[in-house]
Amino acid sequence: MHINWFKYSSPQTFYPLAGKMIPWFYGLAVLFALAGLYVSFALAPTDFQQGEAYRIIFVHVPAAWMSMFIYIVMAGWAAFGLALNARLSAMMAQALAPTGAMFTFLALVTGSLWGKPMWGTWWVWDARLTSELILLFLYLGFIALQSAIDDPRRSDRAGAVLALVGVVNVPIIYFSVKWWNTLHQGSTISMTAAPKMVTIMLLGMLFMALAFWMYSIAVALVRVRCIILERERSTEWVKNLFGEEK
Amino acid sequence: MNSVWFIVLRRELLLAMRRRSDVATTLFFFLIVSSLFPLGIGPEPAVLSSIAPGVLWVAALLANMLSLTRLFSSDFNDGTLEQMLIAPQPLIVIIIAKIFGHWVVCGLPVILLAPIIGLQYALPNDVLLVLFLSLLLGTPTLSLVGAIGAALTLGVRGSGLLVALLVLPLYIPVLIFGAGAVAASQHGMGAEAHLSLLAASSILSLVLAPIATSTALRIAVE
Amino acid sequence: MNSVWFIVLRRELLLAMRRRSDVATTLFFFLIVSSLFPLGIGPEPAVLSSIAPGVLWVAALLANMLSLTRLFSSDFNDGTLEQMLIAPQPLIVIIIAKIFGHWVVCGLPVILLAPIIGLQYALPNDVLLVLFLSLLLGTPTLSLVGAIGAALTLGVRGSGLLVALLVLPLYIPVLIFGAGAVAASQHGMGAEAHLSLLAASSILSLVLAPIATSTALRIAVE
Amino acid sequence: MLTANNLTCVRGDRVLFRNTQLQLKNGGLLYVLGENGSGKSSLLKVISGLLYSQEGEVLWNGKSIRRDKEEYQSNLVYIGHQNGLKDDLTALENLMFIARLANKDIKDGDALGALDAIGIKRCANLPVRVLSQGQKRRVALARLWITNSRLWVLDEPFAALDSFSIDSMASRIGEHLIGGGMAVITTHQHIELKSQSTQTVRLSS
Amino acid sequence: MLTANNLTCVRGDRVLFRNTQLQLKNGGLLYVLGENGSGKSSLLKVISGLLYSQEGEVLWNGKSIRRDKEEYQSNLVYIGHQNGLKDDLTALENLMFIARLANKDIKDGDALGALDAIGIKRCANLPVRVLSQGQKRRVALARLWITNSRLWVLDEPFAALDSFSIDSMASRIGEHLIGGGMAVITTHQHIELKSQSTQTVRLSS
Ligand code: HEM
Ligand SMILES: Nc1ncnc2c1ncn2[C@@H]1O[C@H](COP(=O)(O)OP(=O)(O)OP(=O)(O)O)[C@@H](O)[C@H]1O
Ligand SMILES: Nc1ncnc2c1ncn2[C@@H]1O[C@H](COP(=O)(O)OP(=O)(O)OP(=O)(O)O)[C@@H](O)[C@H]1O
Ligand SMILES: [Mg+2]
Ligand SMILES: [Mg+2]
Repeated sequence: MHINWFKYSSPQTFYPLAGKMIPWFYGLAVLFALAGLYVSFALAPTDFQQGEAYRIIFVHVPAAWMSMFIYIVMAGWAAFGLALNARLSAMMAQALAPTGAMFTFLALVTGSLWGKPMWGTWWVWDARLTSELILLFLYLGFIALQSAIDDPRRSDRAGAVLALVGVVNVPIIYFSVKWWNTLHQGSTISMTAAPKMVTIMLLGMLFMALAFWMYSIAVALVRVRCIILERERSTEWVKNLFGEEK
Repeated sequence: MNSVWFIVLRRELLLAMRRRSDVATTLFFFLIVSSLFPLGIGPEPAVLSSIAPGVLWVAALLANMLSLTRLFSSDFNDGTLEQMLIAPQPLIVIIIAKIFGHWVVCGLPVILLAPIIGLQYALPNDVLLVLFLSLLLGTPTLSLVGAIGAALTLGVRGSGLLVALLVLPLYIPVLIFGAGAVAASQHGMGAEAHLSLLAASSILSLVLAPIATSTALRIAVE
Repeated sequence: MNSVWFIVLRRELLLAMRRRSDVATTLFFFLIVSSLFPLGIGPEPAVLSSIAPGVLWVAALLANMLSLTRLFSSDFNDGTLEQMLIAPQPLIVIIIAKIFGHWVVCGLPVILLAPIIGLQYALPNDVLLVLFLSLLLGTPTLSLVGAIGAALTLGVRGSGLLVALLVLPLYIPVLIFGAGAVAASQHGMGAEAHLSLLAASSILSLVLAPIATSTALRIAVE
Repeated sequence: MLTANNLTCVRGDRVLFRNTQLQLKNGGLLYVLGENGSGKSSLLKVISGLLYSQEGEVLWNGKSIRRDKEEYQSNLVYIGHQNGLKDDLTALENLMFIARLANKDIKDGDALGALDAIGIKRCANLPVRVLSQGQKRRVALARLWITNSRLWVLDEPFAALDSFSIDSMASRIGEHLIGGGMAVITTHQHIELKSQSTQTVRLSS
Repeated sequence: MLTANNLTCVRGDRVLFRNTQLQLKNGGLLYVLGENGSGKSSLLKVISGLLYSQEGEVLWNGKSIRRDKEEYQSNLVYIGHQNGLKDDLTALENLMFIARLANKDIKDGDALGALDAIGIKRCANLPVRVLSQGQKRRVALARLWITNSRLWVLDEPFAALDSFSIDSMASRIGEHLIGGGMAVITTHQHIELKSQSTQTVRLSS
């Protein structure tokens, strides 16, 4: 995402550019994933407490990181779109949301899968878990709102307002949930069950995070291309495009 | 007779498809409401599982009730209801089809999701089964009775206090038996008595509610 | 400026008087949700009073949210909203007046009723006072934030539940601090920290929410 | 044959009409005229059985319409001020539903033909929500092209229509009347309709 | 003076109008004509600042209406297809509210006068819910008797009205134009209006 968006901010010029970039990002994603998998399954040692189950961390933690990171990026695009009336950035926000929701869901599922052997339960109302769940709701609200409005301009702008309100609220939620937990209860099970981070594990998670990141970009670009086609279907250049391909 | 049933049902489902977000939203609403309680009450699993029956049932009831308010209002506002009243088809059948469509779209998903949320409250499997059954047997009553309320609120304005007084208390027995069934099985007692009461009330309301609803609708249009 | 505030507020209150049932329904809803739990959970005072803060706060929050969905929708459907948008008056002031009117009609009665219901849960007097204060300071945030959701979903299919999906996650901090305040005073700790956080969030949302709402309304009408 | 005896309708404190007599034979057209608020729509609703009249009865072939509902209602088309369309369904879907509700088993093709006749075939697959005022009205009126009901009760069928659609509506009503149908119509516009016999009821407020 | 340059409005896939130019001087009347669905209502909404136009701008005395909102909006009356009335309030209460919202500080007496002028003083204290179609429309239009805004934007003001009210509306609009006001009007009926200068924009679909 380090492209000069201003230059390519017209959907028409961006469409072919995105088409060219997609394979590269997919390629990078595969490379990083291979490296990450190698590190995490071959190099990283078996944990003496948790056995092999702990390896889920290599999916869980990067997914959790991405879930939060993508929300901020998405809100950024949305704000940009609302303020400058830039169509393409609104489309980017729309394209990112499903991926963000997917990673949030992945973090929740892997966490629960991990929680069963570790804590003996699928779910506890812990601060981190709770705020991740709320993040999922925020994503779903955004997606539901956008899909409920047909008019693209309106759905972009309404989605942007919601994303901005949500982004103001995310830190508030995060801290309130933390305080809530520490304020009223004795100890439930906490994250101390996690193993000490040896460097090799950090490396593995890093590679996986990079892989997820590249994958997110690639998928977002694919999706934004679809959105562009759908929205601009009545314009000349889209008609030409399909005229040529046939 | 059969065919108008299908036509109306088909239309309800078509409308639901067009606004898919409605269906999804019922589910998420249920999910969110049932996650609000732990946030308000605190995360201790023992407390949570003791309130789980009440919480899940209230959440299901709310999800059902919220979506019910729109059961007739859009048909009323755009004039479709008038057309239904003067159609050469039995009104009762049309009404039952509408209620059934609503239940399929808004009730069923909640019933299917509830056990999964029950997991969050650390309910054991047999209790989850009872939860599922109690919702399956209880929600039809909610939809049917709610339809009366929805029809009454169409016409009666101002004096709608009466409506609230009439309909909301009718929900209470369902809640008590429903939550009671789950709580009973939680405490290792049989839930059959509760469940059969729920079933009985569903059957009773299937017989009576559509008649009351159709009368209320005629009044509303006049 | 002041005067349009009063004009809009007066109209909101007048409308509420005309449809008293709306107000009554909110109250009944609150009553039923909060009195179901003692029925569903059993009469043990220790359990009841431990869940009281959460239950009462969740009930208040849901009651508030349910009534919010109608905040703008009737103005939107009959064209009054268009007139408000092109009135030579600051839209923000109109919006604040509407929200305030809504709070007076739907929020205030719940706030006043809550301590009475708290008695059922065997809460002592000082805790009841904190409950009252926490609701008084917290519900304005709910109304203000809820207005954004109501405005965003105007004219959107299935808006009732969608608004819940959008708004409930945003309500969570208020719920946590509100229920937290009551719980803290129950455990003999000071509730000031929580209460001042609630007040701060009300002020913050008083500043930000009307702006977001007015943007959302303009988007809705376009 | 539609007859009505001594119809009296009171709303609130006002008597809208009193002792109104109607008799409509095959091929007959009945204009209901009057100022705004004089009770035209109310009379049409009474005739359709939607509104209760304090006194008097409406008879279809000599039988009270409250008694022999199904027989009457399968011979009736009523189109009121409201269009009775669902915003989220397309024009075609709306028309199909309304026709099927009236017990007509029609095909997509017939419905498209009806939409074509009133000039909105192009909008057949648009959700009604995005249509203009007049286009919505036309969708509601399109059912007159696929019905074989004998009695048409139309409340201001010409309002909001442009001149092209007014013409096609007028000729469709004429066709129906020539074919022996009956129609009860209110309007504030002066539109020529061909019929075997035309009566006028004038309500005053 | 109202001017508009190169207005273009796209809804869904359809271009409703493209490069429309308008210029309306004091005392001028602009008819917007066209078939159902040709975009008349959309154009009126763009002029009122309710709808966004893909291209072009509307100017009031040379200043964009999006820039100098308050000045423009205090000179504007817009009455669309929807009446903007609350069913549960009385006709009088509705009229008072709408007038006050437009910053006019009127008395009950003035409002009653306006209702009288359009012939529904009798319904002043009835809730709007029980009024007939045409009576509701009249309540919405009554505000034209108590406004001193310069620009009136009226979407089918004559639809659903009876001939008496059409006459009073027409003479009121004439008065406004003679007094130097401006009006933008759509209609499907042919009503004579007196004005210093009349223009017509014809939209085609
Ligand atoms: C549904 C359940 C779970 C959810 C929603 C969840 C969520 C999260 C989130 C959001 C993070 C990123 C936090 C950050 O980097 O600041 C995270 C990190 C982590 N999670 Fe989970 N988690 C869940 C279950 C678990 C379980 C069961 C374990 C292990 C017993 C676990 C171990 C970890 C570890 C070790 C990290 C990285 C710690 C760090 O970077 O500070 N998680 N989780
Ligand atoms: N989302 C959309 N997709 C396709 N078409 C749309 C959409 N929104 C509006 N339209 C079209 O735009 C036009 C809107 O017309 P408008 O309401 O301005 O018509 P009008 O000239 O006022 O007609 P009438 O005389 O019937 O009031 C209609 O033809 C409608 O079908
Ligand atoms: N509850 C009530 N109290 C008093 N008057 C009522 C009540 N309900 C209806 N009315 C009056 O009954 C009349 C109903 O008129 P109706 O709708 O039949 O008129 P209409 O002739 O169709 O008029 P339009 O030409 O405007 O459509 C109105 O004058 C209305 O004020
Ligand atoms: Mg009428
Ligand atoms: Mg129009």
